[in-house]
Amino acid sequence: MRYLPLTDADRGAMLASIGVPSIDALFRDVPAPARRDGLVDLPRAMGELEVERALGRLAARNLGAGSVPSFLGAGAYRHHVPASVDHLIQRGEFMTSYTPYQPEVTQGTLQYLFEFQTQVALITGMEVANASLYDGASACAEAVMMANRLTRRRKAVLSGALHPHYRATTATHARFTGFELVETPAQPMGDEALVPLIDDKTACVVVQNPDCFGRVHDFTALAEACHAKGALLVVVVTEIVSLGAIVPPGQMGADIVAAEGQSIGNALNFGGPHVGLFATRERFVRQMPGRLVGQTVDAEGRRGWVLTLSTREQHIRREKATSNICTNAGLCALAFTIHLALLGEAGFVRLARLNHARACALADRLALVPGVAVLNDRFFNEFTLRLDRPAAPVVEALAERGVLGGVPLARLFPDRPDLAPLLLVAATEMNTDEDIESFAATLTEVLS
Amino acid sequence: MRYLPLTDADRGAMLASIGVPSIDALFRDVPAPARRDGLVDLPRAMGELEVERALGRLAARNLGAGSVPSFLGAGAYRHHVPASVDHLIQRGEFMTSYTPYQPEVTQGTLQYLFEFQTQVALITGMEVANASLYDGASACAEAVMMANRLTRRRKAVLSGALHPHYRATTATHARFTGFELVETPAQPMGDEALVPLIDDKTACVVVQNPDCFGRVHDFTALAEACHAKGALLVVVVTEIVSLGAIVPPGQMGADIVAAEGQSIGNALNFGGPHVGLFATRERFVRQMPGRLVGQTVDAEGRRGWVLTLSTREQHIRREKATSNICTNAGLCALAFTIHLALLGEAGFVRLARLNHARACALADRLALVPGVAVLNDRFFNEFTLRLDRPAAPVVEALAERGVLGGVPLARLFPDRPDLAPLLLVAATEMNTDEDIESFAATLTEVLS
Amino acid sequence: MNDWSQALSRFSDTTAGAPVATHSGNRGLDLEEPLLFEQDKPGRCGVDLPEPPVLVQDRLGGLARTAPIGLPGLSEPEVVRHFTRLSRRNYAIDSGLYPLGSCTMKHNPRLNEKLARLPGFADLHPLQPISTVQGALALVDQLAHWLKTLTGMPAVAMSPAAGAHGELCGMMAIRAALNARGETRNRVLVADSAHGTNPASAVACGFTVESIPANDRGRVDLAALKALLGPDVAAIMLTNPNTCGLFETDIIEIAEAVHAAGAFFYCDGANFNAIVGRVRPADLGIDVMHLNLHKTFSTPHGGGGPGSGPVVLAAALAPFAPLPWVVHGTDGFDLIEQPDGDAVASFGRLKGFHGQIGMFVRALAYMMSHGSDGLRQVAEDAVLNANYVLAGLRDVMTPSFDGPCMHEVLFDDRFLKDTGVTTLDLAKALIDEGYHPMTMYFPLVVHGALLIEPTETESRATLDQFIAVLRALALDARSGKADYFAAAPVLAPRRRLDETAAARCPVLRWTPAPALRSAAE
Amino acid sequence: MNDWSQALSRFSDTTAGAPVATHSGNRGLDLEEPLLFEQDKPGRCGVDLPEPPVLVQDRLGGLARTAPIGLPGLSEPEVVRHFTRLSRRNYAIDSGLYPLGSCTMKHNPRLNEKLARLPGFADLHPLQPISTVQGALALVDQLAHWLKTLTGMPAVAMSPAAGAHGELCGMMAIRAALNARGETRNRVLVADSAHGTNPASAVACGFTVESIPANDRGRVDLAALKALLGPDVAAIMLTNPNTCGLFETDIIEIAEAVHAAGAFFYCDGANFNAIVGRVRPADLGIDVMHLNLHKTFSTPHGGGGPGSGPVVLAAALAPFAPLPWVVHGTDGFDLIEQPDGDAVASFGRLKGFHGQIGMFVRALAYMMSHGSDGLRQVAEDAVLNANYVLAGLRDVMTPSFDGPCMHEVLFDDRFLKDTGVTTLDLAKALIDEGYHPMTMYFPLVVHGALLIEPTETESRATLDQFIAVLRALALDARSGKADYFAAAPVLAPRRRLDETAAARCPVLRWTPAPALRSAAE
Ligand SMILES: Cc1ncc(COP(=O)(O)O)c(C=O)c1O
Ligand SMILES: Cc1ncc(COP(=O)(O)O)c(C=O)c1O
Repeated sequence: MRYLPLTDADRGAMLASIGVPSIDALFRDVPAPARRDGLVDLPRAMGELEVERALGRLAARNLGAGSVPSFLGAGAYRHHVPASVDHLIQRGEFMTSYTPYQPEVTQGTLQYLFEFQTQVALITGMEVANASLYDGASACAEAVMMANRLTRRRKAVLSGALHPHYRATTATHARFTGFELVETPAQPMGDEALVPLIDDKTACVVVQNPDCFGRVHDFTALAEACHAKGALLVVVVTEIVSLGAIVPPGQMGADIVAAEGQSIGNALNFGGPHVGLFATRERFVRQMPGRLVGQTVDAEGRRGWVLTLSTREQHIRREKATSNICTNAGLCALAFTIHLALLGEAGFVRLARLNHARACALADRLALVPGVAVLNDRFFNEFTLRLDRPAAPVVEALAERGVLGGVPLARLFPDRPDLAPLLLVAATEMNTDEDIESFAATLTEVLS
Repeated sequence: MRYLPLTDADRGAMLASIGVPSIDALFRDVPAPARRDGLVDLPRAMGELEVERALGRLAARNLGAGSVPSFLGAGAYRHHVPASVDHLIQRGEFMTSYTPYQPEVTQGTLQYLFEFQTQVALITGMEVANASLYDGASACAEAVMMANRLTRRRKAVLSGALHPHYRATTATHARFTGFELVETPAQPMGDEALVPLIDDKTACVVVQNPDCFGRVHDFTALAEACHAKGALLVVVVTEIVSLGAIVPPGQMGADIVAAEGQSIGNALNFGGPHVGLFATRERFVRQMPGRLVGQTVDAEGRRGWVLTLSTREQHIRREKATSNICTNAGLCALAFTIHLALLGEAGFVRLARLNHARACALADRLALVPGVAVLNDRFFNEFTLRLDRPAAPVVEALAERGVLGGVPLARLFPDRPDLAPLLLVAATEMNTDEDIESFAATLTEVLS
Repeated sequence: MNDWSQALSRFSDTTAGAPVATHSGNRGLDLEEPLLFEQDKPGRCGVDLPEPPVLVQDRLGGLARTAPIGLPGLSEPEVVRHFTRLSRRNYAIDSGLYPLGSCTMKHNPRLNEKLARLPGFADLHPLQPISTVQGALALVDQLAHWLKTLTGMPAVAMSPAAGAHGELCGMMAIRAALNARGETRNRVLVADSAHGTNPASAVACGFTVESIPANDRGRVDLAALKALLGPDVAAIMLTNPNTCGLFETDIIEIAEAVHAAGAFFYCDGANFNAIVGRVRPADLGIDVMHLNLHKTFSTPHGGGGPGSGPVVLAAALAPFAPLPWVVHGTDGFDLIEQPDGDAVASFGRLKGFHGQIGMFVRALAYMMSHGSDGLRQVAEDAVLNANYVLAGLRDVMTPSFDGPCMHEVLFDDRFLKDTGVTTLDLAKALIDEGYHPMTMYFPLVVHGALLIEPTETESRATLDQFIAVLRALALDARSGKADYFAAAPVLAPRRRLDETAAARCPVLRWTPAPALRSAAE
Repeated sequence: MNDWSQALSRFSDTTAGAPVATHSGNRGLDLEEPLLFEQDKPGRCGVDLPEPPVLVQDRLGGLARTAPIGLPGLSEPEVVRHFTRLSRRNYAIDSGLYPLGSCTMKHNPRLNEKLARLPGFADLHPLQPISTVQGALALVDQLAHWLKTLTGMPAVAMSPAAGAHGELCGMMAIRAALNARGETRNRVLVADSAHGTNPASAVACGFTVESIPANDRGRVDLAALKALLGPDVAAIMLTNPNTCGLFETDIIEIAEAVHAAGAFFYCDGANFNAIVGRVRPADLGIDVMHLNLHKTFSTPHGGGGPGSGPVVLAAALAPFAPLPWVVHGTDGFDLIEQPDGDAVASFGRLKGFHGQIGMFVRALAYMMSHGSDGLRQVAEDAVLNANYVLAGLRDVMTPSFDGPCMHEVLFDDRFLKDTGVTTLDLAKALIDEGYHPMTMYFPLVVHGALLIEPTETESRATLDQFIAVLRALALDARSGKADYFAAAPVLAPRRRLDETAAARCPVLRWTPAPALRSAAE
């Protein structure tokens, strides 16, 4: 087997120097009834070429989003990732190393995580960020639990325009750790009244920007209302590129930002792995979940980095830890760091403007399609359409015609028949004018 | 521009510290009539995404050999290259370094070249090999010129079964350096009588194994005949994998082996870059072309490697050099070294057996196709078919039906109408039973 | 005319106060690299994007960002060099032995990287119509089949993003099952040798945690466990093989006792590499177990993720598995994303979308490459390598427990007694020798733990050199070279770092002025 | 029981005699690595291939290989680690400044690597039906168009595999043109500052070579050249900008004189980076010039190739261009592979197949990325960076010639006079400082040459540090630190290597016994 360096000769000699007659002797602690002599009922070893063919066949049974005009968003966005990003994250020294527990020989990982933390803090407009969480949805749940710890309150108000997966993930944690969720119904039109729901039992209010209908909001007033009641404002961002174009949560008074970082540096990957971003105020840092890298000096006084404030973490505090998280999203965070380093201030802002411009072009074009109404007056790179019929079958029909035409909101809100005609569409720098044209033309055809 | 680190501010400051008013001042030595103020008439800068789209469109206008059943050989072979090979050769420290002139900081390149030289010597059965040449054809020409130097004779006898590109390349050099070539006509059947052509003016005889019709030969007697006349035997190998299955040239008495190494570690690349292998006897090494890496020790007595015997080379000997070659095929040689390291003795031999078995299966199946005769009784992974009509149009028809059905010999021997019905087909480990079946079926259809 | 020496001092910043052998602060191929933010040139950009059309009027609702962000501007060559240099300051499996106990740092095949990047997998949007992702769902289904077959369990939850996430998933399933039974049991018993995530995960599900003592053989003390069991115990959490590298010999009796008490048996499967293909957890009476695909099944650890932690479940827990579920529908595969139909009892969702699909591709490629025969060999070679290390060191170091170990071997620091050398010192000396240290001070059940897990992808020659080096170091320690150890490492990119200072006044991000100051301190 | 210490001695082999700081011979992240052949385990294999069917009888005509080959058996993890470790012992552009004069070591974009690997390019067989490779032929045609436009020349030969191969091609075209004219001219005049490949290539075409002296301004001595010209001169070979980094100011007069004498003007285009987009060689009277795509157009140098050396040709030489030719046919592109039709006068073939297509993809991607505007900027920034280095060092080192330089700057060793420090010593000291040395002792026209080519992809900050370090080293040299320089480098993976010993009794391959001996010597 190509991955196993030991030969039978090695095995024999090694057993001899261990002083046992056979490998079975080393498994003697396994209770007899649990010992299996035969092989489990699975295929035998395959060569690289065979594995490549088998998985290649599976891959070929999917419609790659890049192979057709594609306009899906709703929490995962198709952006262009420079080739150097994927090249660099595959350097063995990054990809095949562990969590940087030995700082003397993991300065590479530690320094980029410190750079990642700084980048996340900068774009969200927050003071500090951690070294990543699993994804945006789990980061949202962690944010609520952190707010509970900080405020010693057990009620969270969730906006109805929060991504349903984020809401569901948070609700799961609520159910098991026993905190209360107050949720407002999803409203594609009009502003929702969250302020009245805030009382002195409220740990936090969770909102999303742009929200799950693509609308952008100013949460400054909401932040003040929260703070007036001693509650925290948690702002979720599912399209991080938006922060190149719109006012960042920190500037609106957010206390915690929980975001999805996939848009920068990372592929869609059918939903994972992605990378959770988590930022907050400096004074809250000791209640923060996840790893933190800090700057220090070595025995010769040279600047260096280490994992720090570990007393928050499970491997030190065990049941008293701020979170159970251990492995997070290191390599996805690296991809994020590299891509954002390439973009820099100028590129990040331009990328965001470009996305907004593409979305405006798409909105203007689709508005001309009979049976289609654009609901948003304000959006970043994603907005909601109302069709003259249920959206889900329309999307199926579009797919049959080679267009991935957005996400029917029925998929995210199955319990809301009133949202069935709504279709969420996104545009990025990847969408050409031809893409937009063929989407509009095909949609016209399907709706006529 | 993403690849240019200087900003306009930098440029201004740098011009100032240089003490010139403008960049033009630095180009003042360019004669006025040759100075161009405007831009040349070519497109402006493009972003990565645009370039990817433009070249992606070009790539899409080709029929990738892997996308259909493919049976082409004739000097370039489609083999499976493990993913780790391409990963490792892209390590920046290999890919973006220069020829290892500074051994203290290029031991990586030097050590793998030393390993490459050893591998090439081992599989060809020769004493020493160099660090690569451009490709097999140019290596063949270099071999003849080296034989001329060694024997101080100026006549070379070329087998008619030598790959026509190799013959043409050698003939080009012969024309310009003024040595004589005696060429026998290509004979797909029967043995050619080379021995009578060897006289005491003959520097070398050049043969190929397997030859360009796919036949395998024993050149032991020919080697003796050469040596009896003081001539050298040059053996060309275009399918290096064959050496895992058949007696190597060294064992047959070859004095120089000039081979194409593409089959191991390298893609087809539409014909280049490939990698020329060059091996000979130890006593001839000072007349060898190309770079050589040798073992030595450093100031602390630690083993290390350096470029050696440079007194053969152009950068030292200038017009007296054994060859003008400088840049060769380093990274392709690395791919070769890694792939062969992965294969090892067991894998290399098995790969060769597998290729022979696939070719036998292909020959047996095609022999059943009406209008097709298999000419070879002996071959490695490639053999010649005689069709009942000209082969070129048949191959075109096959391509239209999605089969790359070999190389019509008319393409290699356009001046030989008698060879027009001949079709050269190869099979490797990449060809499945289904591939073979669809080739046979499609060929039957085309010929009926 | 510039004052060129500034260019030096700038770089000396990074080595302030230190006696540098060179003007640049570099040491041959060991190159210093400033932060991205210290290389900023306003306007410089490593990505060329077309100029966005000027919009008559944007639709940002007056929320256009006006304040600068503060991201540094670098060109592509600088970025590539920056991260190449950083990478060269890391140790990795690709560089050498990485015997970090409990982490299963094995070879990561590049084939798996290549396949995970096929557009048919990597370029799929999670919310594409189900009809357009049948191959991806088939992939999930196939991987699930492998995991169920290898563990003997009837069901598996695929969405957890890592081991700890899997623990959470498993404990939630237990809680949901208890709720369904109308039982409220709040106590969870966790082995004291357990990884920190175990108690943390239990607490994150609202359980209270009590620890189960180990006996002098490094296993769970069966009697003590039985004494702790009761009607209010929801579950026990054990790791098997445990973090001492030992198989829990009483595990079947333990399972029986736990089940008799009406509790569930959670097994931490981080050490599955020791038994894959040879022992099926189901045959041990385990009810639920997570698998770290980034350990046993070789998806790269990536310097801290991403991972993947599927959870295999007994029939009693299967109905409560988290969403989404991949099921066989009428035409092809289907995806249940809401708690209805078969999934009506699901306890809900743990993350966005469907799971770590990119990791699934890698893990399945790894499993197919090994096959049933190769995976069994994996367990045997992993155990063989660990015992070989034990045999090579038992006379110079102090193994914590008798008898053979499984995939990892645990030593404590008795052999360092009175040498003035600590476990930490020895580990740092290994760095100079060209090795990544073993896991230190974990598990907590022995003093100054040194936990060594070589994995099956290390050759005998590598182990021979490692053993020889550790033997030589043990000898050095006993021959009074304490100072040498206290100073180690001296050959790595950095000497020991001041972790206390880092925690006292945390600098968690770069900021224009302060960062420079603290660097110059 | 093993004698573990053997495992050490085995590794000490590689550092025999040396005082090693560690037992392993490793130094932190600087890891020793034996040869592949020293890691052999019979039967071990890093590739799993299916068992070939047993053939009733092979068709190898009794020539089946029987003798063992002697290739070592390793597993994939060992091979990946082996080459990862080797790579870490190299310096590269990705690591830092690589100011190797005349080599144009600029940034190699990864985009180009990605595109060259598209199956539509990489997985094409050179002899596929022309109808199935139209995109690839279009690629060659487009690249040819860029090269012709940038040089102002009407034709280009695409097949040469590197610069020297291009020189051969160019000189052959000249010879063929002369033959066609019925002239036999055998003398070729080559500038004495020319690269060694120039005379070597001329001789390889059967010419005799004479050298053209340089004047005290580092340019061709026009008078001397005119004196050398005559009816038997076939061509002159100049490099422009020349290898002193200077533009040949008299080049137009030179061209006129050469043409007046009925000879051709070959220009070595290795230094085209200095003028791309700003000067068209055609406007200088050049008849033929090769371009190193692996220099000016950034295809990776790869530690010694593969390269690509297309040759642009004046109308008088175009008909003789080597095969094959890509031409516009009736339906799409066509490929002329035989000397007939338009190509009847072609001098023949220089290599197998059509050229370095994989390099063409990279070069075209590079050109498209820069565009006409970016390429001009390339030349300007390359020249600016070189002059910036000159300005930063002119007062502490000795520039060989006055005035501004082009893309590279030449110093000689006068500033080291009486210091006991040589050009070589200074270069080796740069290695400890974390730089690749400049080109040394070339060109031959000055004493102890140091030729520095920063290229346009280096930032000002990088140049500032490089200048500061060289200034500090120049100071050290003058302040009597000759011993320090003589010992350098001490921080690289190896100290200076004994090249004399290597050449005296060459060990050019590993062989079981001797290699171990020589290693132990
Ligand atoms: C025994 C054990 N359990 C659980 C975990 C947590 O797994 P993860 O890091 O994937 O969350 C680890 C990882 O180190 C472990 O070693
Ligand atoms: C001036 C000059 N001419 C010619 C060459 C030869 O080019 P190549 O190495 O591509 O054959 C070089 C390469 O170093 C060079 O610097």
